[in-house]
Amino acid sequence: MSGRSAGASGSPFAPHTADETAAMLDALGVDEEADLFDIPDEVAFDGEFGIPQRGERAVVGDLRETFARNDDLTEFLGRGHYSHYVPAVVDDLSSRSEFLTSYTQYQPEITQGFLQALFEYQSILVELTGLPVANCSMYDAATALAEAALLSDRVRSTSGSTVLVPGDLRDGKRATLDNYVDGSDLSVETYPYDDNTADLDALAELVGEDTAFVYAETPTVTGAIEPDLAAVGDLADEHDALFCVGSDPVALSLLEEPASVGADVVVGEAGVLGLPASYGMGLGLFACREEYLRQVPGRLVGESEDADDRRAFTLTLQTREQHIRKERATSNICTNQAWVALRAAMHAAYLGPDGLVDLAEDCVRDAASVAASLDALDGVEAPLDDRHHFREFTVGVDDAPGVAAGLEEHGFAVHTLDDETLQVCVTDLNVDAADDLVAAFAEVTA
Amino acid sequence: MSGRSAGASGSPFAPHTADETAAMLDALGVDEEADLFDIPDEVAFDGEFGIPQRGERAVVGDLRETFARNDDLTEFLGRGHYSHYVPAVVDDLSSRSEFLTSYTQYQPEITQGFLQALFEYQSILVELTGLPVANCSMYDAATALAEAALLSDRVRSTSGSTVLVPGDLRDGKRATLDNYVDGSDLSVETYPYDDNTADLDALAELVGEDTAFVYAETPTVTGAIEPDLAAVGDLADEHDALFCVGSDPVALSLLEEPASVGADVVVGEAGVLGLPASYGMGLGLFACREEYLRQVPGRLVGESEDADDRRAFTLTLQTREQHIRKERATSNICTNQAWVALRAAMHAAYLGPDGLVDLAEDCVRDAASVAASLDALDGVEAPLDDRHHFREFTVGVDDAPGVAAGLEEHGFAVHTLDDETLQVCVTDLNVDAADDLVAAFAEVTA
Amino acid sequence: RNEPLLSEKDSTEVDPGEGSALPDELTRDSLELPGLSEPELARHYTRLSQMNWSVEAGPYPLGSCTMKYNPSFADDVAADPNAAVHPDRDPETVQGNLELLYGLQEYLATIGGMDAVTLQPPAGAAGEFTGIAVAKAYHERNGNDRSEVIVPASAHGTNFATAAMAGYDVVELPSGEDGRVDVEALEAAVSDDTAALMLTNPNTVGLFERDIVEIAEIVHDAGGLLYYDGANLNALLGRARPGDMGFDIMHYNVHKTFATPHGGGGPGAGPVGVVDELAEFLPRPRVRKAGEAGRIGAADGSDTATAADGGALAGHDHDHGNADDNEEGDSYELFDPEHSIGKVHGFSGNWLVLIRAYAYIRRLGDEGLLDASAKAVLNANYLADLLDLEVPYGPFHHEFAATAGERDAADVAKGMLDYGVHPPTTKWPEMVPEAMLTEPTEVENKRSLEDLANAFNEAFADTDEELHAAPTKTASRRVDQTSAARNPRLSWHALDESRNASENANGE
Amino acid sequence: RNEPLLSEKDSTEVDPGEGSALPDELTRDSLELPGLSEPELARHYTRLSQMNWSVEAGPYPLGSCTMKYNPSFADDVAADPNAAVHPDRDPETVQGNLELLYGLQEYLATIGGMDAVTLQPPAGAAGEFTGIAVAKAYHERNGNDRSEVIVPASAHGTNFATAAMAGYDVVELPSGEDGRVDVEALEAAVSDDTAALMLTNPNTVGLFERDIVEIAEIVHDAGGLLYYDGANLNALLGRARPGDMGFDIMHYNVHKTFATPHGGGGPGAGPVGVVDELAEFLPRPRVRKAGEAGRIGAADGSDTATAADGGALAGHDHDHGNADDNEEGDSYELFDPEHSIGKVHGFSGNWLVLIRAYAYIRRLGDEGLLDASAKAVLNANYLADLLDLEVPYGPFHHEFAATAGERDAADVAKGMLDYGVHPPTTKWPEMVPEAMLTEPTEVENKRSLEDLANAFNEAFADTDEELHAAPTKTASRRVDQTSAARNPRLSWHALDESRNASENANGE
Repeated sequence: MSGRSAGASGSPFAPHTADETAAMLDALGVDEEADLFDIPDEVAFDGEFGIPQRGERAVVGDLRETFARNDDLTEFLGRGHYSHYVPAVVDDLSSRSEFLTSYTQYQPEITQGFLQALFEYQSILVELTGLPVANCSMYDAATALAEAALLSDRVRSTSGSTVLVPGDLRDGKRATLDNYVDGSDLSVETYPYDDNTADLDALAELVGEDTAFVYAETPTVTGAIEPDLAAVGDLADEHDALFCVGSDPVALSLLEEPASVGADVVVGEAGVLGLPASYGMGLGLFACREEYLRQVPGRLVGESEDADDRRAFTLTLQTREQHIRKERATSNICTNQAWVALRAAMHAAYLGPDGLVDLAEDCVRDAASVAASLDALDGVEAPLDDRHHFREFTVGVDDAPGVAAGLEEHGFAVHTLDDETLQVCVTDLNVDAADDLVAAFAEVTA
Repeated sequence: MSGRSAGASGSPFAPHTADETAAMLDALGVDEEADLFDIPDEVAFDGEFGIPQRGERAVVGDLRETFARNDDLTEFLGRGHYSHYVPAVVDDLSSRSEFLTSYTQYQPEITQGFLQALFEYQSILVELTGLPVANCSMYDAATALAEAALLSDRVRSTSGSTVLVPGDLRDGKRATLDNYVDGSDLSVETYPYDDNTADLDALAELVGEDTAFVYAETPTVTGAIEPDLAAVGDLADEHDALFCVGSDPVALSLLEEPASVGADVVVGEAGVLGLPASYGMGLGLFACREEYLRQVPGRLVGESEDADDRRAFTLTLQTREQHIRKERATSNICTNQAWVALRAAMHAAYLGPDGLVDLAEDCVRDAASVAASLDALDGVEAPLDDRHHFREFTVGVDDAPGVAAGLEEHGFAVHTLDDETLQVCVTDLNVDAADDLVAAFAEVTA
Repeated sequence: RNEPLLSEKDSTEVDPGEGSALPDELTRDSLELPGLSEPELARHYTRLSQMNWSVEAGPYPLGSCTMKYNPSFADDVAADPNAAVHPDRDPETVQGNLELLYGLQEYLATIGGMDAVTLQPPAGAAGEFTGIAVAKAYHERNGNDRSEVIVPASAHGTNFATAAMAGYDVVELPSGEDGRVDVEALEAAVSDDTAALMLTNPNTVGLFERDIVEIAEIVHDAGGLLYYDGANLNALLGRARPGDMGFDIMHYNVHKTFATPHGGGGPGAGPVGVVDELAEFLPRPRVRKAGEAGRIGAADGSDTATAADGGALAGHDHDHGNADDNEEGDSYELFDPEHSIGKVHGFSGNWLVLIRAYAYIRRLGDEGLLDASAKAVLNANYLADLLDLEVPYGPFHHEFAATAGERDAADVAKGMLDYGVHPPTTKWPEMVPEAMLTEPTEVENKRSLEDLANAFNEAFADTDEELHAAPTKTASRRVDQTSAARNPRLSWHALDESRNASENANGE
Repeated sequence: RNEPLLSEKDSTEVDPGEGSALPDELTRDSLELPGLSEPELARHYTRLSQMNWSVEAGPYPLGSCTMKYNPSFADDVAADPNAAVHPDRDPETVQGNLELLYGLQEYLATIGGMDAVTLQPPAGAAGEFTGIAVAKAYHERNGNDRSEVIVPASAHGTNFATAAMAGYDVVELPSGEDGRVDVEALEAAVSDDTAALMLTNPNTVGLFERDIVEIAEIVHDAGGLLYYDGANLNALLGRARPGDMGFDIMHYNVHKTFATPHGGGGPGAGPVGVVDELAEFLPRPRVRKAGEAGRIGAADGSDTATAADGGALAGHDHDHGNADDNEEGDSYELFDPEHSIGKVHGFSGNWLVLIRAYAYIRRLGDEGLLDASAKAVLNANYLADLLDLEVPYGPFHHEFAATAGERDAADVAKGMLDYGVHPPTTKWPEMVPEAMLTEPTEVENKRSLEDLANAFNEAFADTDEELHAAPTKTASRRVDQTSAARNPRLSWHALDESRNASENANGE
């Protein structure tokens, strides 16, 4: 039998035949690989992990069984993690090994493909946000928001140190933000919502000299579209605080671009394009004004020329980054979400501006339509505010946990916000089941 | 809205914007595409097919629903269509568009990759069969057998015109063979099996001056391994008839190579490597002796050199083929199963000789073991012959259709051969469920 | 640089008989093959792929091959594990498969104007063979012993080979001066011996056979059948149907017209459609809705179908109504046509290809199919208009045969390689000297066609010396085909032998 | 040739407000973006891919990056539609996800010799941040206000940046002459202000910190915690565990050690393991088996676990017994550690990456993991042995820092590009002049290493002129980084502006 098979008890991904291994050990003058290790006995591990080696078929079979243990529910869930239908060609192209198994573009001469794709991603975000600088990605919307707050600590023109965020901010964002600012001089405070969007009067009271950063979302965590984002921006501007807007690329295809309402930074979840439902995995959108360019966290791709004066792309302004600047870097981020950014750009280019706007418009219309259907039911009120909605809205019922449990039995998952409030999110992926959801609501609340 | 979207009611795969279409029409001096067609009114079609255009998501959803209507049975089915576990990497690599969407290698300078892969496939079959010539593929085992018979019509050294095949030949092969020889001078006759393999005495009686072609399978359609293939070959040889052996690459990894028992041609189903269960789609194996080289049907890839004297591959001996030789071609085959051949070669190279032999050995041992377990049941006899088996074997029961129906209710599919005979096929893909199958047999036959 | 052969990366000899459960006389003594680790395998085939042209690489205007873009979603659905079943399954347990096959039979019948369709033939040539076998069975059943099949000189080589394989004498019909069938020559050629005329329409230089109705009459009057080669159907989608022109039998190249991938040469699929009178001869089994048993061969479930048609062999009205009327509650069954020719494939043909074709037709619908032919024809005309090469015959549709004139068409093709495009089919059909048969399909846009035209014109303008030296920018330079054919080396075993032989020769 | 930008292929302006259900003041007036048909999209990204290096292209020996082969089957299981669920699902309805997460927590704890693991950090640097935040929370809860984190000069840049982000002053520790931690310098550096020492072992030139037990004692005696940067864990799999060396906190780079694809820069995942005493500070939520509620932070279900361990901060015996003891009947639940630092990601981290890591560990098992480190170290040593470049420090393990000496390491790297390999990490770590930090990983075989060595040696022997002119065989030649940074053009909008500006300038 061949040496390769003889080594089959080792790593299936180490391509050494027994003969090759022997020749290599021989060249190094050692008897076995263990002789090459310089580990003192006192810390050497001679135990076992107790993990058996398994064939590929067994592992695949096991995992398929494991995932089959998830209940098959039709999800009407959102609140920060949204999925739209991702065309098969995006999977196909992004899965090409040249993209998937490559790494950071330290050698631009042999990584022009990914560099150009990231440059295009940046460009799409520039168009969507109206801001001239967008980076190659943050981890997700929460860390993008947190990095934006830290940016304000580096660039703010006021002496303020307060970060103002909605009290209704999703916990995952707030808790991440709290951790990120913990090492800075910033502190986080909240402003209230009125009717599920910013209470401008209350905010006006709160914004002041100590304000470094004001964050507003549109759509908000309950899907409400801020009716007057510019007013929030004006309040921030009056006190030279950074104005940061949270949104996503689908919403931004339709909504007024943040730059035009005074946004200094835009953050959000760009994985609404290109990424299927993935248990919260995301793609942090980060764009800002040009004057903050050298304070931007994360990677940037820029245009340049090669030795033949042909257009070429390269990572640029790397002196902001940790591998050069160490503790004075703009962030510690290194590995990011580049591949997800690639997918988001592919998806955007597939849809084109019309497709994006159509998708966004459906997010408005479908939410309104499903809300109206629910509202028509006895004992159900939807939405619970007087706003326009994007994808999702709140629903009032008598016994929210009970209704949610009942819906689950009918095969539907919705959010339970409190004893009397549910939240429902409608996208192209579940809209065909919306009538069934409404029927289930009717049955459960009857 | 963009021209592309405006054209969205057309083909989504025609990339013309409305502006581009207009400019092109303008350049041609016509108002619309219809003006370019030269179709007389009397045969013009102005009806509708009644097929609505659907979005990608809808089509994918529809087809998933359609396939979900197949019952989820664990298959113990063989009889000519076998599947083994295909490693994920084979899917991944063969799905690369450079392979999948390319066509026949008419321009070798830009198709070296596929040409080399086919050359490697041919080489693997040469090793497995022991014969020096293997083509790039036939459609499946049935058409390969039929083409082999036609080959005997072109090259035979006798005046005979009888094609001798087992009476137990699978109907799909026999019926295809009958069609193919219908236009030749050949006629098909059968020889009997004894204990599920060739009845040598009877065969000796049948072979004679009028015999052009003798076909034997190992394993046979019921999984029996021919105990003395050489004896069949000798009978053919005595009368200068072509001796053709049917097998498959997994079986050939373990069994005596056909060339050494006198085979002039080897045919069979090579899709046992690389191809998942696919409702009978196949890959026709075709290999033969060197002296028939210029009579081989199908494509051949050969080594050559390029203008820089570097090794290069090319389709060769194309004067055998229909696009050059027209009605004097060795076959009408043009489009073949090249991509499946690519996958088979990948799978073989992944397994290596050890892996192939291990897999083949399992086909022998698992069949024997499951047969023994079934044989131990009251009222069940397995196998029904005294042969060694490869993958599959026959099973005797009192009421075969009833038992098969009962097994189906337990979630298993087996073959029903007649009122008292079933057939069971065991591979790496179902062997883990073999104990459950035996238990179901026990219950159903109790 | 070359990628080494698998056998040069690893070659291991094992003794399969050692420790086998089989007796020694049944096992082989040696098996020597490469065995690569997964990382090595991935690199090997990734590198090979990098030396291969594909639709995604750029224009692929091979005339008569219809190299369309193959949409990704169709690959996805073909990979659905629920579709991966064994062909011997009890039909009641694979209703999903049968529903799809039935639906595809319906779609194809409607698109071609045919009455009944078999999906079994695994390729276009297999479809031709099936169709001619059906014709033969029809004649034999009617007691007609006919011996000839007429094929235009410009036809695909498969037509000739198919007719010969089916045992017919081939009568070659010269082209008329206008590039179309010479009706007088046809009249002279037909006789009591005429089993069928095989025809492609538009023909292989892209021309519509304007006299098709007359042609059909001539053949039918002689008692022959009219066979339609579907290779060029992409030109006619939604605009003309072979059934309406008088064809009795046709095959569909789903890997051409319906955008299934060509896979480096295959698999494809070559379903065959026939008129009602021939349905009972189709290969077995076919699929029908349960309850349709009374209607011979009728694959359609529409009440408005062809029941009332007269004389299928002399023009008919194939109205399938809505081809898209599968309903969820329907169940399906297999049945054997009464006088079936038997089988042309061991099982049901190339299932994974048929899935894709069905998905594609469903995606495009009427509008998409109509637009596909519109843009395919627009593209061919726009491209030809930009060329410096003459196009002798027209008006053409989805493809045209330019002539390289004094230049060698194969050399011009090699020159084009250096401009980053795939050249057209060369030196065929023979009716055009130094032909460059070009079919851009609908998937190229204006800019892409202009780039392609530029490659054509630049190569056409190159000197003979430049063309002889071409290509220079490809993975391999000009490959010596003569050497390959003169001394065939068809396996790595042969390379070793060849090397040993030459070493021995040198050593002597 | 260059592939045009998306925006050069198509650019369409639309008015999103037109016909919108939203009032005008909420909608934008204009959106100008490319929209490509699927065939164009496929060609665009296929061509871009052809201008990109990958593991399948050839050797990718980037030091500290562990560019292993990423097995295909792991991609397949990550794409399982049943795994594609929303993070807010009722935990009882996603038991499959929780089972996998629990199992991965267990595997990682066992492999690292840790007691509790969080899978939330989406990257290595996020793991570092999580770990340091845990350390900070621990000290604060114990009433210790510590202000410094000690980082060796040779450490990864992320260590410095992380400590700073967490609000610590960074104390840089110079390397000893032997390339390892200078124990005396460490003794001088530690104090009541020392919150933690961050260490990589083997360090960034591949050396094992032989004095690790003494180092741990020094830090622990000062009341500090020991943080392990898992970037180099591939060297130690199955041979040494950070927990056994005295580390209190560690992160795992699953995209390095556990072969998940690097995706052109991400996503990765940076799970963090800690000793029992720190488990209650980990991010929320974590996963446990139902019924384990009594055991704070204990992710393992083994009876032989660390319950009896003394002094977690001063050496402990992390025996998880069999890490592979998930059973089908088990159910899982989420829980919040009592003093959790909160969250470091909006949801649960990079789920699609975690699936792959779990699948990889299950595939390899003990034997595979042990062999991975064996072959990674063998490969690094074999490669170094073949090089003409000096390697100043040793004995090294999975990576080594060769020095280009008088040559410019970045230039040598560019020269290597023309030999068809990816060069190593250059000019880092700084302790080695003109460093070429090289990590071949276990996926190269003997021949591949010899080819790589050849590329090194050939480039190293090239003249300065040749190196300055390199590369010549790549998609782009040497890219001007200075121009990119001096005049940043970061979007196609900027290109237009830049073009307009230059046209205006020329016009004046």
